Amino acid sequence: MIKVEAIVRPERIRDVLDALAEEGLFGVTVYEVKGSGRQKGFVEHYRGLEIKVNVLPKAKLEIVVKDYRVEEVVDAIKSAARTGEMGDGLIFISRVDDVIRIRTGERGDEVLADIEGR
Amino acid sequence: MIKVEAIVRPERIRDVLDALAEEGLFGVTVYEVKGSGRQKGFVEHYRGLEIKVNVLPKAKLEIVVKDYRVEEVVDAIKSAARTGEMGDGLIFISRVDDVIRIRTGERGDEVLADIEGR
Amino acid sequence: MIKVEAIVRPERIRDVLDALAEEGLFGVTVYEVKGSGRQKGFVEHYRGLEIKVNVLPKAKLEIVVKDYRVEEVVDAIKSAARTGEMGDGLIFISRVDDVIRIRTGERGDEVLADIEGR
Amino acid sequence: MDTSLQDFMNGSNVLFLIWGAVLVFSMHAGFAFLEAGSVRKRSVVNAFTRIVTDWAATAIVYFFIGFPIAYGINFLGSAAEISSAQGFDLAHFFFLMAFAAVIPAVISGGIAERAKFYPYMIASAILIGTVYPFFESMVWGQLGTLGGADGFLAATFGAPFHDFAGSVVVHAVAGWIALPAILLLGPRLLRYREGKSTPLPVSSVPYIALGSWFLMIGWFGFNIASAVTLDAMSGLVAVNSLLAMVGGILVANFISKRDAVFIHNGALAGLVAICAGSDIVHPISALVIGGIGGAVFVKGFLYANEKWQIDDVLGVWPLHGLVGVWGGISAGIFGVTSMGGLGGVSLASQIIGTAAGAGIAFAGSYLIFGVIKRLAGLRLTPQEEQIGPDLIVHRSRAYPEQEMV
Amino acid sequence: MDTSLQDFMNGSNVLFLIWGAVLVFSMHAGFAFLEAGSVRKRSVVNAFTRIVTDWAATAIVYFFIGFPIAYGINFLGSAAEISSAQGFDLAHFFFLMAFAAVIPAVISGGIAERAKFYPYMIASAILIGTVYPFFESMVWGQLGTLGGADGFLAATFGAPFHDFAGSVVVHAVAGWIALPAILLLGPRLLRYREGKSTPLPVSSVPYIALGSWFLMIGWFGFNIASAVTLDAMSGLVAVNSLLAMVGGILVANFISKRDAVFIHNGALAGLVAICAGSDIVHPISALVIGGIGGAVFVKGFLYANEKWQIDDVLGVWPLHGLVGVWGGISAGIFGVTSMGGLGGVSLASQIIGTAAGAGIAFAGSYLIFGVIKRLAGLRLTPQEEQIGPDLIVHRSRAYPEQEMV
Amino acid sequence: MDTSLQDFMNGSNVLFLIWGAVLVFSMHAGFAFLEAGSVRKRSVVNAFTRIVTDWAATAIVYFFIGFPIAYGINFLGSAAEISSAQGFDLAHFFFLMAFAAVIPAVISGGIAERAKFYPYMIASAILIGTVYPFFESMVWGQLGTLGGADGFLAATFGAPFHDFAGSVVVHAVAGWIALPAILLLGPRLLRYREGKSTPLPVSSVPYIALGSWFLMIGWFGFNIASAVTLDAMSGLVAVNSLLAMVGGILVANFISKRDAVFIHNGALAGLVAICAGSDIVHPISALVIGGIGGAVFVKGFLYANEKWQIDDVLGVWPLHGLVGVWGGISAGIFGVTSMGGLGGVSLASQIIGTAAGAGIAFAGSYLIFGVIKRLAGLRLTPQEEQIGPDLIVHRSRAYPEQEMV
Ligand SMILES: Nc1ncnc2c1ncn2[C@@H]1O[C@H](COP(=O)(O)OP(=O)(O)O)[C@@H](O)[C@H]1O
Ligand SMILES: Nc1ncnc2c1ncn2[C@@H]1O[C@H](COP(=O)(O)OP(=O)(O)O)[C@@H](O)[C@H]1O
Ligand SMILES: Nc1ncnc2c1ncn2[C@@H]1O[C@H](COP(=O)(O)OP(=O)(O)O)[C@@H](O)[C@H]1O
Repeated sequence: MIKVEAIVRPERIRDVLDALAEEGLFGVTVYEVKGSGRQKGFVEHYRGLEIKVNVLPKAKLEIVVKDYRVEEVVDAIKSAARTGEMGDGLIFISRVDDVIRIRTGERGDEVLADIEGR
Repeated sequence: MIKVEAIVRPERIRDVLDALAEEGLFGVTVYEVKGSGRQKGFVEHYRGLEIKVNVLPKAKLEIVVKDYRVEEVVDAIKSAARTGEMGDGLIFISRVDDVIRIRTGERGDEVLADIEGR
Repeated sequence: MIKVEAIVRPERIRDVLDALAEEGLFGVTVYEVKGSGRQKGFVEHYRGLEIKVNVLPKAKLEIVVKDYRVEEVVDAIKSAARTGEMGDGLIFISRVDDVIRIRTGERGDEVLADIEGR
Repeated sequence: MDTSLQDFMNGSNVLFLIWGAVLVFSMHAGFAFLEAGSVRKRSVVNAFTRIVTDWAATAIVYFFIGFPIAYGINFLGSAAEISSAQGFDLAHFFFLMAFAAVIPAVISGGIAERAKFYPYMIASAILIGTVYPFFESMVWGQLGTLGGADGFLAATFGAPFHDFAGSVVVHAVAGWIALPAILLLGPRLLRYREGKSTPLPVSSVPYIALGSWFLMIGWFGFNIASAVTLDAMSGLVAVNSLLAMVGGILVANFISKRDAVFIHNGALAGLVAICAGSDIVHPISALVIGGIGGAVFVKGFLYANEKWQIDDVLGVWPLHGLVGVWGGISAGIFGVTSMGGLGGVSLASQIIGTAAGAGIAFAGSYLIFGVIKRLAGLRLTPQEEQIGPDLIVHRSRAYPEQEMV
Repeated sequence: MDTSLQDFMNGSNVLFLIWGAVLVFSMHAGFAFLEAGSVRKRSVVNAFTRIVTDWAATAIVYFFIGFPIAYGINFLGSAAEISSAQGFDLAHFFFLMAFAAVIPAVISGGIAERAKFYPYMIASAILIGTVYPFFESMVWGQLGTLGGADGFLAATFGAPFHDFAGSVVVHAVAGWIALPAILLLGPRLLRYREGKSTPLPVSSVPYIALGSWFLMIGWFGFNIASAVTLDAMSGLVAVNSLLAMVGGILVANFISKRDAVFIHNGALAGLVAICAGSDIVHPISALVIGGIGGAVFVKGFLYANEKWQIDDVLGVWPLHGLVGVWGGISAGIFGVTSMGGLGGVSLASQIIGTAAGAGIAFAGSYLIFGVIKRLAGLRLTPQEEQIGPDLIVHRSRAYPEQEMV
Repeated sequence: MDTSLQDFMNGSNVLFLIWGAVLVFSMHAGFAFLEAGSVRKRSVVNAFTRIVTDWAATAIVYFFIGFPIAYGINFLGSAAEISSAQGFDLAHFFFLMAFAAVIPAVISGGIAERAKFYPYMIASAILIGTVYPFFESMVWGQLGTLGGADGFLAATFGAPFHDFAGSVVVHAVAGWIALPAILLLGPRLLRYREGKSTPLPVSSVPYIALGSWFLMIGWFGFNIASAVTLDAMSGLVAVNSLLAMVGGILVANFISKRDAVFIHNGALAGLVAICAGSDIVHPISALVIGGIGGAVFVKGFLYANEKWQIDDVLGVWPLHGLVGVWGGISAGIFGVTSMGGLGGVSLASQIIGTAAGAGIAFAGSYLIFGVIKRLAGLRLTPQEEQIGPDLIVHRSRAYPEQEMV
C-alpha cells in the first residue's frame, strides 16, 4: 500500500478532490498547512509595522491506495492542481505497511479495495 | 520503530488518548483534519444557497512506538474509537527509521523507551 | 529521499525556519498540531468548572531532503528548537520513495536539488 | 400649558421611553452573544437564531395578548385612536415588550445545545401570553394585587410589593420559568459521566464578553426608563445600577480568583439584584446588594451545575432566578429609611411578592413545558445532538468558510 | 416663553436629533460586520476599511455639497452664525449625513471582494454630491417636486409623495444605485462555473448576526428621529418599526426554513419596508408590510443571485432596492384611513415617487460608474482577486497571528 | 415655572447626562475589544478582565474619593438628601466617573500582555483617587486654578484654560500617565531583538474594528453631554466631533496607505484632538484639527514603537498623550473669533494648561508606578509571559473549545 501526500494551493483542493472522485477515489484526508518554498510570501503592515511572512497557506491531502493505482492518483492531482506558477506544490510517495478500518476491523489491501467506489 | 496514524471522529479523541494513556503511552501528536470517505457530508444552506460539503471534521493522531507495541496501540485505538457507524476512520502503520528527542539529543528506541511511562 | 518531521514549540518555529534557510533549505511544510508527552498541560477554569487539558499547542514541520543532508537538517532543528525544558519535542526520520513537483512534473532527487537554494 | 409645550413634553416622555426601549432591545444582542460564546461551535447558529426569532414571537404575543392582559389597553383601534399623546401607550408597550422578551432569552440560555426549535418557541410564546402578564398585572398592572397602592399586600403590610425595574417580575420569573424547562430536558450528552461532572468547553470568551457588554450597557435603559415619565426620572437609579454592577464584578472577581466568565456574569448578577430597589436604596446599599448578588450567582452556579448536576448552560437559574429573588428581598431590607433608603417598603411584602413570582413562574412553566414535552418532545435525538443543532436545525455552520475545503 | 425654557426646548430637540444620529451612525458598525461576515476571510479587512472611510468621504461631500443642494443651507459662516438655536441645523445635518452614508455602505455590500479601492470610493462620493441630494431635495428638501406640500404630485394627486424615513429616498435609491455598480463589475471569480451557481462560503455567521443587531438597534434612531422635533415625536413610528421588523423575521424564518442569515436579513427587510409609512400606518399593517418585505427579500435574493446570476454579495439590491420600492408603495396602500391609517397619502403619488427614485438612482449610477470604469477600471485583476483585497489593497490579513508562523 | 414643569426639566437634564454616561460607558466595551484585537491570543482574556474590573475599581474610588476631591460633593447623606433635583448630582457623578475610567483603560492598552494583575490595578486606583481628580479640580472643579472663570490663568491671560470635553483633563492625562507605566515595565519578550524591531502580530483586525466602533459611537456622548445641561446643548459640538473624526480617518488613510488599524485608530485620534475645542471652533477647523490629530498619531506611533523602541502595545501614549496635547493647544489656535470660532480662549492659557496636565500626570504616575514596582513588581516572569497572562492570571484561554481535544 502506498501513501500519496500532495501539497497544493488551497483554492485547488476542491478540484483535486473532484478529480480523485472521478477515479472512484473517495477516501481522502485533508490538512490545512502552511508552506514555504519558491513562492514568495507577503510583506504585511499593521499600524505601519512591517511583518514579512514567508509561509503561505497550503492544503495537504493524503490518500492511501493500492500500489498499482499510484500513477493514476499522481496524474489526477497533477492535472487538477497545476497552474504553472510558483507554489503549485509537491507530491510525496511513500510506503505504508498496513491499514486497518476501525469500524470493521478489516486490514490491508482489502480496506482499500473496499473504499474505491461509492 | 513504527508510526501509527489513526484518523478518528473528533468526539472520540479524548477517549482514545485515555485508552493510550492506560497502556502507558503518553507521547502523542494530534492533528485537526478534514476527511472524506463513505460517511456522507451535509448539504448546507446560506441565504438559501446550497453548498454540499463532502469533507467532515476528523481528528488524526500519530504515535511512534517500538515495534512490539504496535498491536497494543491498534487495539486501544480500535476499541476507543469504534461506534460502528460509517466514518469511524482508518489506522495506518508505517516504518520510521529514526527518532531524536530534541531536549536530550537521544536517538532511536531509547527515546521511545523513555516516554512510555510518566 | 528522506522525510524529516519535527515537532517543536510553536514559539520556536520561526527560529527553526531561519536556521533551515541558512542551510539553503527553503522548502518546508508546517502544521499546527497539539501534542501530549512529558510536558504537563494546564488546569483551566471556566465559570469555576475545572478542565484539565493535557495536550499542548505544538508546531510540526516536515521537510523532504536528499539522503545526505539529513544530519544537517537534524542539527539545525535541534539547535534552534532546544530550550532544555520538557516539551521541546521529537524529530522523526523516514523514507520517501518518490517526490513530484506539480508545476514542472519533475521527479525524484532532481526536485529536491532544485529547491535547495533560492 | 399651551399645546405646543404639551406636545413637546409628551414627545420628550415618549423619547425617554423609546431611549430605554432601544437600550433594552440592544440587550438582546447581548443574550445572543452570551449564549453563542458559552456553547460549543456546533450550537452557535442556533443560539443566534433562537434569540432573534424569540424576540419576534414575543412581540406579537405580547402585542395582541400579554400587554392587554397586564394593563387593559389594546391596540385594535385605528392608528389615530391608539396614538394619542404622541403614542405614549405604544411607546410604553414597546418598553415593556422588551422586558417580556427577557423570558425566552433566559430560557434559551439554559436549554442551549439540545432543545428542539419549535416546541421550545411555542412554550415560550404561551408563557408570554399567560403566566408572565398575569404576574405582571398583579405587580405593575391592572390587578395590582401585590404591587398596587391599594392592593392586598399594601392593605395588609402597609406597603405594596416594590419591584421598580423587575428583579422579580422579569428576572426571578424568567429564572424560575427556565428551571423546569432545563430539568425536563435533562443535561447535554457527556456533560456528566458516571456521576462525575465533565465540563463541556465554551467556544469563545470574547463573545461572552461582548454579550455581557451589550447587556451591561442596555441595562441602564432597563432600570432608568422604568421611571416611565421624565418627571419621575432619577439619577439615583442610574448610580445604584452602576454601583450594584460594580459590586457584582468585584465580588465575582475575588471569589472566583479572576475567572473572566464569572466576572462578566457577576456584573449582570449585580444588575439583576438592584432592579427591584434601585429607586429607593442608597448607593452604598446598592454596592452591597450587587456584591451579594455576585456571590449568590457564583455559588449558586457551582451548586446547580456541579453538585446538583443541573445542566443550566449559561447559569440562568442562579443568575436570574436566585439573584432575582435576592433582589426582591433586598429592596425590603435596604429600602427602609433607617438604612438610608427612601422608605415606603415592607420586608413582608417583598418576601411574599417575591415568593409568589418564583412560585407562579415555576408552576406555570412546569405545566406548559410538561405538556409540550408530552405532545411534541423537547429534545433533539442523541445523534442529532452529537452533530449539533446548527447542522440539524439550520443546515448551516457558524464559520462556513473555515469548515469547507 | 422665557428664554431659558426656549433654550431648554431647543437643546432637547437637538438632543433628539443627535440621539437619532448617533444610532444611525452605529448602523455603520452594522454594515461593517454584516459585510465582514458575508465575505471570505481574504476580504474582511477590506470590508472594514471601506465602510469607515466611506463614512468619512460622505461626511465631507455632504457637508460641503450634498446638504446645501438638498436644503439650501450651508455652513460657511462663522461658528456663531451657523449654530443658532443651539446648532439645530448642524444637528439636522449630522442626522441626514448619516442617512446619506447608507448609500456607499450599501454599494459596498454588493461589490465586495473584487472592487478596486479608490475608483469605487470616488464614484460613491460623486453620487453623494449629485444624484442623492438631488432626489432628496425633490422629496424632503427645497425642490419639493415630489414630496412638498405644494409640489407637483401634491397638486396632481391630492397628496404629496410620502416617505417618512426613507424607504425610497435612502434605501431604494441606495439599492438601485448599487445595481449598476454590481453589473458593471461582474461576478466574483468562480462564483458561477459553466453557467452553474457555485456559492462561495461566508466567513462568519456570528459577524453577520452582530452586523444585523447593530443595524436593527440603530434603525430605531433612523425611523423615530425622522420626526426631527420632539413635538412631532410619535410612539407609533417606534411600534410600527418594531412590528415590521418582527414580520420580516418571522416570514424569513418560515419561508427559508430557519436559515440564520436570511432571518437576520429579514429583520432588516422589514425595517426597510416600513420606513416610508411608519408614521401613518396601523401597527398591524406594519406587521404585514414587514412580512411582505421579508418575503420580497428572500425571493428577490434567490432570483438575483441564482437565476439571473447577479453576484450581489450581500443581496443589497433585493434588500434595499426591491424592498425599498415595496416600502414606498405600501405606504400608499396601508396609509389610508380606510385601512386604519392616518391618511393624507395617495397611491398614485407613492408609485410615481418611488419609480422616480429607483429610476434616477439607476440611471445616475450607471452613468457615473460607467464613466469611472472606462477611466480607471473598477475591478482587481484576477490574480489580485484570487489573493484577495486584504493583502492586495491593505497589505494585511484579518487574523495576522493565526496566519503567521 | 410650576413644579411639574420643573420636575420635567430636571428629569430631562438628568436624561441628557445619563444618555451621555451610558454612551461613555459603552466606550469601555470599545477599549476591551481594541485591546483584545491588538494583543496575541494568549492575552485576550486578560484584556477583557482588566478593562471590566478597572471600571469597577474606578467607580468605587471615584465615588468615595475622586469626585468629592474634584467637586466638593459627596454622597454620604441619606438617599433622599443626595438625590435632590431628580438626582442631578448623582447623574453628573456617573458621567464624570465614566471619564475617569478612561485612565486605567488607556494604561491597560499600553502595558498589555506582560503586566501583573493586581499591582497595576492598585496603581490605577491610586491615580484615580489622587492625581486625576486633583488636575480635574484645577480645570473643571472646585479649585479652578486653570479652568475657573476667576482662576489664575483667566486672571493672567484674559481667558481660562478651555478644555470642553477633556482632550487634556482626560486624554492627555491618561496618555502621560500611561507612559511611565510602559517605560517601567519594559517591552514584551522578543518585541525587539538585538536592537531590531520585530513586531508581534495582532490577533484580530475585526476586534480592533469593533473596539473602534464602540469608541467612535460612544464618543459622541463623551463630547456632547459635556454640555451638562440641555440649555447649553450644542449641535456644533456634535458636528465638530463628526468632522474631526472624519479628518482623522482620512489623513490616517492617506499617510498610512490604507492601513486598516491606523485608519480605525485615526478616527479616535481625531476625536481625542477635538474634545477640548469642540464647543468653540468652526466645523472646518474641526476637520483640520482632527486631520492633524490623525497625522500626529500615525507619526508618533512609529517614532515611539519603532525608533525609540517603547513597546506601547496599542499606541496609547501617541493616541491620548500626544494627540491630547495637540487638542489642548489647537483649541487656542482655532477657537478665536478671527478663525471663525466663538472666542473666549487664550493660546497662552491653553499651552500652560496642557503642559500642566501632561507634566502632573507624568510625574504622579512615575512616582506611583515606581513605588509599586519596587514594592510588588509590575511584571510577569519571562516564563509566565511566554505562556501568556490568560493561562497564568486567569487559568483560561480565549477559545477553550478550539484549544482542547
Ligand atoms: N522539500 C520540501 N519538503 C516539504 N515540503 C515542501 C518542500 N518543498 C516544497 N514544499 C511545499 O510545497 C509548497 C510549494 O512549493 P514552492 O517551492 O513554493 O512551489 P513550486 O513547487 O511550484 O516551486 C511549499 O509551500 C511547501 O509547503
Ligand atoms: N484511502 C484513504 N486514504 C486516506 N484517508 C482515508 C482513506 N479512506 C478513508 N480515509 C479517512 O478516514 C475517514 C473515515 O472514512 P469513512 O470511509 O467515512 O468511514 P469508515 O472508515 O467507517 O467506512 C475519512 O473521513 C478519511 O479522513
Ligand atoms: N511517541 C510519540 N509519538 C508521537 N509524538 C510524540 C511522541 N512523543 C512525544 N511526541 C510529541 O512531542 C511533543 C513533546 O514531547 P514531550 O514529551 O512533552 O517533551 P520532551 O520531548 O522534551 O520530553 C509532544 O507534545 C508530542 O507532540
